[in-house]
Amino acid sequence: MSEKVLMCGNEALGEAAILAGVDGYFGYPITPQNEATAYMARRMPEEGRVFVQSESELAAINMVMGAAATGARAMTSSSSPGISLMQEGISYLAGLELPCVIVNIMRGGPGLGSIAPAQGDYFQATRGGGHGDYRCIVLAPASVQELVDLMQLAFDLADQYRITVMVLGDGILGQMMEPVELRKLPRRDLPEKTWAITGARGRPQNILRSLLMTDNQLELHNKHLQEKYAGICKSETRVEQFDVDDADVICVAYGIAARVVKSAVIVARDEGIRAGWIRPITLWPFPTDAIGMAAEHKGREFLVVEMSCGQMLEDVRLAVNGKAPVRFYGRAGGAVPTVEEVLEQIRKIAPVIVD
Amino acid sequence: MSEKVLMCGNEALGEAAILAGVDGYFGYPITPQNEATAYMARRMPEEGRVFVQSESELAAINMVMGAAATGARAMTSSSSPGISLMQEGISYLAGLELPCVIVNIMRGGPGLGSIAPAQGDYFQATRGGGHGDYRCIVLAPASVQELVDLMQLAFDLADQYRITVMVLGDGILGQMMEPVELRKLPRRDLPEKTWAITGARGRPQNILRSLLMTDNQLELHNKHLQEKYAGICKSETRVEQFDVDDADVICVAYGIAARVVKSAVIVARDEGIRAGWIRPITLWPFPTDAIGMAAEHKGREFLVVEMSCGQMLEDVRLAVNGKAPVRFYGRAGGAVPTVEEVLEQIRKIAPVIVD
Amino acid sequence: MMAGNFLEEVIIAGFGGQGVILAGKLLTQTAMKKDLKVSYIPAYGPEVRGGTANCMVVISDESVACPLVVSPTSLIVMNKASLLKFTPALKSGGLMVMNRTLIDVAAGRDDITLLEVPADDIALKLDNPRGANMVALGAYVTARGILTVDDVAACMPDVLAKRYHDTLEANIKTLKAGAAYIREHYDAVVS
Amino acid sequence: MMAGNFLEEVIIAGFGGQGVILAGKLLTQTAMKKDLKVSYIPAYGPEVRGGTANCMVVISDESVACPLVVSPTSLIVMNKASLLKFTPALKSGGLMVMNRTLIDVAAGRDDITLLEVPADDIALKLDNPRGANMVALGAYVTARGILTVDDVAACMPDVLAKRYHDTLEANIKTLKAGAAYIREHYDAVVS
Amino acid sequence: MQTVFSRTPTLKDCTTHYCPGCGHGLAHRLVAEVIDELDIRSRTLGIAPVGCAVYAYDYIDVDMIEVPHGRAPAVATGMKRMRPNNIIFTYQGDGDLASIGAAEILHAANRGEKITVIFVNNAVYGMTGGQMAPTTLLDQVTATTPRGRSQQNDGFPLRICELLTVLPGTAYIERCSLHDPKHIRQVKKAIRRAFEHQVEDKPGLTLVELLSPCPTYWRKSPKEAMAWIANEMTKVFPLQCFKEPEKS
Amino acid sequence: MQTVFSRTPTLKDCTTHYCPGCGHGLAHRLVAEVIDELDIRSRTLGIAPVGCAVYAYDYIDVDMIEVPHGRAPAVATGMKRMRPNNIIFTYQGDGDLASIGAAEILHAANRGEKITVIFVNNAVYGMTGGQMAPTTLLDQVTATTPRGRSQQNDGFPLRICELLTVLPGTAYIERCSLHDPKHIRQVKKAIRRAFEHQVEDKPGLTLVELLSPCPTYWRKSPKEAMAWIANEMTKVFPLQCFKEPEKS
Amino acid sequence: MVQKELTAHIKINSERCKGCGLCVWVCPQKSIAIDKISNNMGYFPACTDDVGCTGCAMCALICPEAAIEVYRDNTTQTDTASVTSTSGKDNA
Amino acid sequence: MVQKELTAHIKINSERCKGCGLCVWVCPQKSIAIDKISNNMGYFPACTDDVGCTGCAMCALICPEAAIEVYRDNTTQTDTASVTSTSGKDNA
Ligand SMILES: Cc1ncc(C[n+]2csc(CCOP(=O)(O)OP(=O)(O)O)c2C)c(N)n1
Ligand SMILES: Cc1ncc(C[n+]2csc(CCOP(=O)(O)OP(=O)(O)O)c2C)c(N)n1
Ligand code: SF4
Ligand code: SF4
Ligand code: SF4
Ligand code: SF4
Ligand code: SF4
Ligand code: SF4
Ligand SMILES: [Mg+2]
Ligand SMILES: [Mg+2]
Repeated sequence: MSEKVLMCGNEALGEAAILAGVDGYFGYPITPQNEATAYMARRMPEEGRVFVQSESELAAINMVMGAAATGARAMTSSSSPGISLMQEGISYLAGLELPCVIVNIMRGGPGLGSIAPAQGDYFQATRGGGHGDYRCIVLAPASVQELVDLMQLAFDLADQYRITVMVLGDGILGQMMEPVELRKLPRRDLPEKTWAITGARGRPQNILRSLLMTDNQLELHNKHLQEKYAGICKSETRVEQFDVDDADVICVAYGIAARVVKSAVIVARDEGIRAGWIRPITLWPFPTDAIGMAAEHKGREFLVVEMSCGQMLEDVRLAVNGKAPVRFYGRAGGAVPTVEEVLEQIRKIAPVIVD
Repeated sequence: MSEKVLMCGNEALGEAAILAGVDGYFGYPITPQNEATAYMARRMPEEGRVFVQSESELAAINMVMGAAATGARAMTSSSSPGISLMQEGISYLAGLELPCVIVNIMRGGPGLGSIAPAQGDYFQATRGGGHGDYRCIVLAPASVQELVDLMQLAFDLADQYRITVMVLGDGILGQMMEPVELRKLPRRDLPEKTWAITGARGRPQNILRSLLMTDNQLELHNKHLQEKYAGICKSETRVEQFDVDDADVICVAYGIAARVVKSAVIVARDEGIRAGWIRPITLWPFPTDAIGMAAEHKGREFLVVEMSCGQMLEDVRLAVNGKAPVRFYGRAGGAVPTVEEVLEQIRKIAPVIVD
Repeated sequence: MMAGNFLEEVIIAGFGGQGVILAGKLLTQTAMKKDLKVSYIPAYGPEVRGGTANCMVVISDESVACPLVVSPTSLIVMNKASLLKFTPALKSGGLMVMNRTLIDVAAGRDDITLLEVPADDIALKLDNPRGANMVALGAYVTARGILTVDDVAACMPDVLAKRYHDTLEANIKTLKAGAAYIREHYDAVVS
Repeated sequence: MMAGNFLEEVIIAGFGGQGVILAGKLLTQTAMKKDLKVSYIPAYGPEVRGGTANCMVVISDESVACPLVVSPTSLIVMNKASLLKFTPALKSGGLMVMNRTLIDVAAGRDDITLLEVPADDIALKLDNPRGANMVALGAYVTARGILTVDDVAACMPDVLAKRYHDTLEANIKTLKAGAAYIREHYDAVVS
Repeated sequence: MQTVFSRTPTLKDCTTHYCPGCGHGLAHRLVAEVIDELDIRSRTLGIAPVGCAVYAYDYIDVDMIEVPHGRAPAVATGMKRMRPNNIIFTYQGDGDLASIGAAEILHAANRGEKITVIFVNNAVYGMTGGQMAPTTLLDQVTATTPRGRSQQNDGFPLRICELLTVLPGTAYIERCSLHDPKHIRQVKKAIRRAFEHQVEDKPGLTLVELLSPCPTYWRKSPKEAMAWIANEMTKVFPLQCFKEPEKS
Repeated sequence: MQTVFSRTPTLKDCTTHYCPGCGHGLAHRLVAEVIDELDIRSRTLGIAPVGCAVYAYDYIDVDMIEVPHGRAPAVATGMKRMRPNNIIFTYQGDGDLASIGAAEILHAANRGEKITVIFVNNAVYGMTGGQMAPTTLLDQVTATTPRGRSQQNDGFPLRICELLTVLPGTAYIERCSLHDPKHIRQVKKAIRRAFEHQVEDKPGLTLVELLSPCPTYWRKSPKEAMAWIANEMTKVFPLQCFKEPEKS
Repeated sequence: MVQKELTAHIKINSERCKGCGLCVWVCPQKSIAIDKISNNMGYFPACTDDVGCTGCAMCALICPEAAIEVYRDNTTQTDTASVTSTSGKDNA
Repeated sequence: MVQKELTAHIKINSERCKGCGLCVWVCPQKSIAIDKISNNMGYFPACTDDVGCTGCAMCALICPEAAIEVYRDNTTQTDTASVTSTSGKDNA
């Protein structure tokens, strides 16, 4: 086990990408993820790899597309407005089935908003802000260590499924420092990238295209994508649970918000309230089954906490499917819920149990 | 009542915008909405109004922003990939609360996809493909006549609520010709645009900004937006229903798909199947109450039909909230469901009632 | 004109340059002018030029629910590729107008009314080499009996771009030649 | 060192140029090296330069659930604006280190342990005019008793950028002066 | 008998989807010929535009990718940085390169990316039905300039070569024309020079602009279209080598 | 006593958020002075960039809007077309205008939009913490060029005036500098000429580039920063009037 | 058909040809014409009787469909055809 | 402080001043210095005793905070100050 170092999330995600063997980083500065771009500007050339500061996020995602098309591991990172500019590109990446990793260190919105931490891009990430039917795998780390580990998983998932993996954190995750072990995780057994465009030597030409105009090709392609997505749902859903079994109130939150909520749940238990906690680690695929199962238990209520006006809320409601009441507490536009605020909500829902 | 003329949807929407008093059209060519841009290129100067072919969709949405900021009625139109490029701009428009109208004549995706009709941008339109918590009003006409009427409503709604209104149709709606009456609808009583930037004469400077960094301003702004959105949900939800009262199976579809489904429902009734039909006209706000009420009736099933892999499906499931089974039939990537296919699905669900 | 409740679903198909789009619009416009409910959808293909073109016209006395035509009640095919593509979809009992000049194969259906019209030949004879579409339309209208060729002729100025109005007369003549051909050869089917 | 279960939540606040970010990182690094669980969040404000800066440090013997500090158990304030902003949030029974050189108002709380340290004066006297942060940190560490100034001094090279390593000695001296001040004036509170 | 001219192997043996007399077919052939002459088929990577030539990969038999409208130079950057030993070219129309993709070509050129750009200027948007392009001539009638392009409303024909020549990152910039056999030869030479420059791994971006006929949306016969290039287009877009590559 | 110099009314009476010695404050003042001198405050509409000057509306007392990063020229187009009698200006940094917004400025210029662009070139991204801008000099160290800007990896300093001068849609292009009182006077004159051109409703876009100090991310004292402009920046960005507006 | 000694001739792939007429236009020998019978795509292709053909390859050079091949007697050597394409050795 | 006949003087708004020192640098008369006492924002502002001030306005011209006003005796008339700002008549 390597030693722990104190590192901010933005730098740690860069180092994790290097551990994962990223070949090219393409990005454009934006707060609160700037340390990532700066870190890569320094580290990538040290590793003999490619760093390009693109002229825009639009260019960045297209550079990623080009790099990924050659079979290289490619990534970009940005924050909310920059990710919005990538939506056309992301839809193309989905259509072309090119693997890559996009980091979104979210800030307050809409518009220029603020540089304060937020979780307002959940819909964009999980539903596809671009056009057409497609999905990205969305990973939501809650600590710098988890960020380091999930970044590496992200590259593997991307290659395994030929898919865009988005790592979604908020400004705090990017800025905060925590001790991390920069451990290199074992790489999955991955398929060869026979589809990559590298020069048609000794094989027929490879074509990467998303325009499919004849013979129902595009519908077949969509079917193929949907099947792939279904497979990912089956195999790659991740969730963390805590004190759920006997809970009267189950809190659902992700990322930094989940840590605030966990503190609240711990205090609530101390107060004699049977609170539990579910933290989706993959936002897509969403842990629908875990939450659905938790909802089977009669008399339970759910509390969704987000740094947004209620976006994951919809996924929780879809998972619960009317079997239990689902309440919501959110702070928006860069504000962060406090332990005390969440506790207040928990107290409203659940009775104190005197054992 | 003025005479009916045969007009394709793309041209009709342009003429409707002119009836609604649009001051500026800014757009970039893309199939299958090109007739709209070409029509406006011809008609706007005839009316002494502004037509600009922008260098891109990115520029188009920002030109719309500029025009709207001066208090003018402004619009753009495009199709799926072009709308993806507008996502940052749309988030800004939401933050700035600028009224405007965006038409999306959807095509097959993801990526370049095809120019065939599709409904794969439902998530993008209703959840906000841009960053942050915001909503656009989304109108989904099902005929050229309704397109003409809703375009005019769109400008009124935009001005009344200082919001972006998106008119969502598929390629068929843009291309098909139907008889239309180019009737001018009465304009709503609208608030004065005191916020517009027109020159600070005799009043303090007006500032339109979305960067709100201090004193929780951004959260307050988000609260204000959410309240506005709640008000719109209360007042502006529109839905069409047909044969719902005694139905064993209720079909939900919008736009052109809804017309296919309606034909199927009619045939099903002829076959002795008690089928009904709900067509959301506003996709946001979604007619949650209408569908939720329909779901109260025991023993019913719902069938959602889309030209996508299942997007509105989520809204229907959220509205039904576990009270009834919700099934889905979709065609993707530019394919259109046929009456026969939908009938097949209806037959599977509902028994034939022999009266 | 047909009486009672009806739903006529037409597909007109051919080469890019054969004027099927115009024929479809003209049919739709005419039906609209006769206070029928109509819809019209052009198929826009991937090819810039060339390839096949087709359009879907729905005519009804009730408002048109589904504007898409999958199984037409009538089919006008101007070339072989279109015949091959659309014949299987034609409803049993339906009507087919086939451009015999360019189609040298059989329709292969005996459950339909087949009208074989040498559309290009007729047009060429009338010195209107691009008029095969009008011949076929005249034939269709006459056989189907929902509208008359005079109705159609009256609407031609609405649909033809102004700069082509000098061809009006020739086109009307060609249209009527199509009608005449049907009356001459298929009098039995004229409704 | 403190025994048993504990959760120390610190806010360090001051002017942009006062080195509160560095002090926070140093504190966090030291705690980490002593095998405690830690987290550190800098506040990044809208202003490019100037304005107030602050950071949140959490130290615990159990893994840190919530890294955000709303009600700190300890507060180090380097200027008046910070004092006014954060004092109300300090937990009852908490510890406050106040830079007396730049703050001429009272804390206004009698339910806390208040340490008034003339941080800038002390630093200036040691010819380390930018060392007020070290004075305050030394004072805090000494009073709080979770870590020692020697622990902190040992970690300084990890946190200070290489190009400033020539200031190590001066900074350690300044740090210890802060500790000494506390021992001298507030011996009672030293844990 | 000796074969004086035959189809080059890298041009696939199939019919194009282009209109009769369209310049894209010509341009494809010339690119394919150069690839074969330089013997670089198996290490060339192409980027198709969004425009009439979107199917370029159906005709040019090298590894290719189709990318978002206008972004080819950014994609090429990603590719070239990953695979500096491959020969990378973009094939872009005037709408693709000069309108929506203006920022990407400008910055790829300014960075001096070692890529080759084949820029097909037909003064119109072909694929979408004949709308105004940035390169549309003044007074030219298009679907979106029904009264002819007006300088006041629509601005000036944009001269890409002149613009990019200003940038030190460009190594070779030439404008040629496809309007007759003599000029077609010149086009081929230019394309060859551009590819050669890249093959020799010399610094800087190379770009060849081709004035190319779109008979369909110019509403001209193929012959008239060629004449229009010679008589009208070249007045606004003078044929010229704007920047000579250094000799090796 | 006579007032030789005082704060002009359109410059709001408040403290800026800029670093000591930053050029934005100077640029704001000069713009405000010109607005007052031309007596156009009540019909001037300003567009703030995304960059350090994002709060320009807090200082310049005219109607203003804040728009997406780089898109000010497109927004200005929408505004000017709607309100041709208003005076519209954008205020943009080098990242905003020359990097992400390259397409928008190029096309607004090419269309000859009747707007005035105040282009503040400080060779760095100030707002986001000192990253490389397109105008960063070779070898200049920034957050994203820790070893100095390398021509090979990062391309050349982009000269916007030289580029836009090529376009017939531009009417007046001048590069000036804020590095000493004499040059500040020249800046003011240039800004005045640009606005005057628009006030007289003459065709074409007007742009004034200002070499402007960012002491913070150049890691220099304000005085050193001024010297660096004079000694280094002007070598790469020569001070010059590239295009004279026609006399009225 | 006039019998004559062929020093050069061309081969037009009439199924590829779209009848654009550019070859007809550029042939210095007026050796090419447009056919009266359309091909399977519906186009009227170019045709030739090779009379007068010098093998200058102008036609092939301008053909957008690469539908023309040009052959010439080995002994003749004029300078017009500089566009012979080589097949890449590297097309493994 | 030396008493002298003032023909010109400046007024520095020391709360606005950020102590950048540019005015100190450009003053031809060396009439400006940086103060030793910081203002409320924490900056050390510029200060002057007006000795030697000619009213040339160089300092005002370069001040990024517009923190300096310059006054001059009506009778004196030098050419240096060409930057007097007018208040817009139109600020209704
Ligand atoms: C983002 C986006 N916007 C618009 C389009 C529609 N579109 C396809 S090709 C094209 C322009 C083609 O013109 P050009 O680049 O000149 O190529 P040409 O067809 O003339 O060869 C446009 C606008 C698109 N596919 N994507
Ligand atoms: C789409 C988007 N990308 C990136 C950013 C982050 N950002 C804000 S300002 C800026 C650059 C500022 O540099 P410049 O335009 O030179 O202005 P300066 O601060 O130097 O005056 C960037 C990249 C953003 N707000 N939006
Ligand atoms: S539309 Fe123009 S560019 Fe496109 S294929 Fe036809 S002729 Fe060529
Ligand atoms: S960072 Fe630079 S540009 Fe921004 S305010 Fe500070 S000195 Fe000015
Ligand atoms: S090779 Fe020359 S002479 Fe022979 S047909 Fe072709 S153009 Fe005519
Ligand atoms: S140039 Fe080619 S396509 Fe055109 S007519 Fe001649 S052979 Fe046919
Ligand atoms: S007005 Fe001139 S002389 Fe007086 S203080 Fe200012 S710079 Fe110095
Ligand atoms: S120039 Fe202005 S801000 Fe700078 S020191 Fe002088 S008065 Fe202060
Ligand atoms: Mg073009
Ligand atoms: Mg800058």
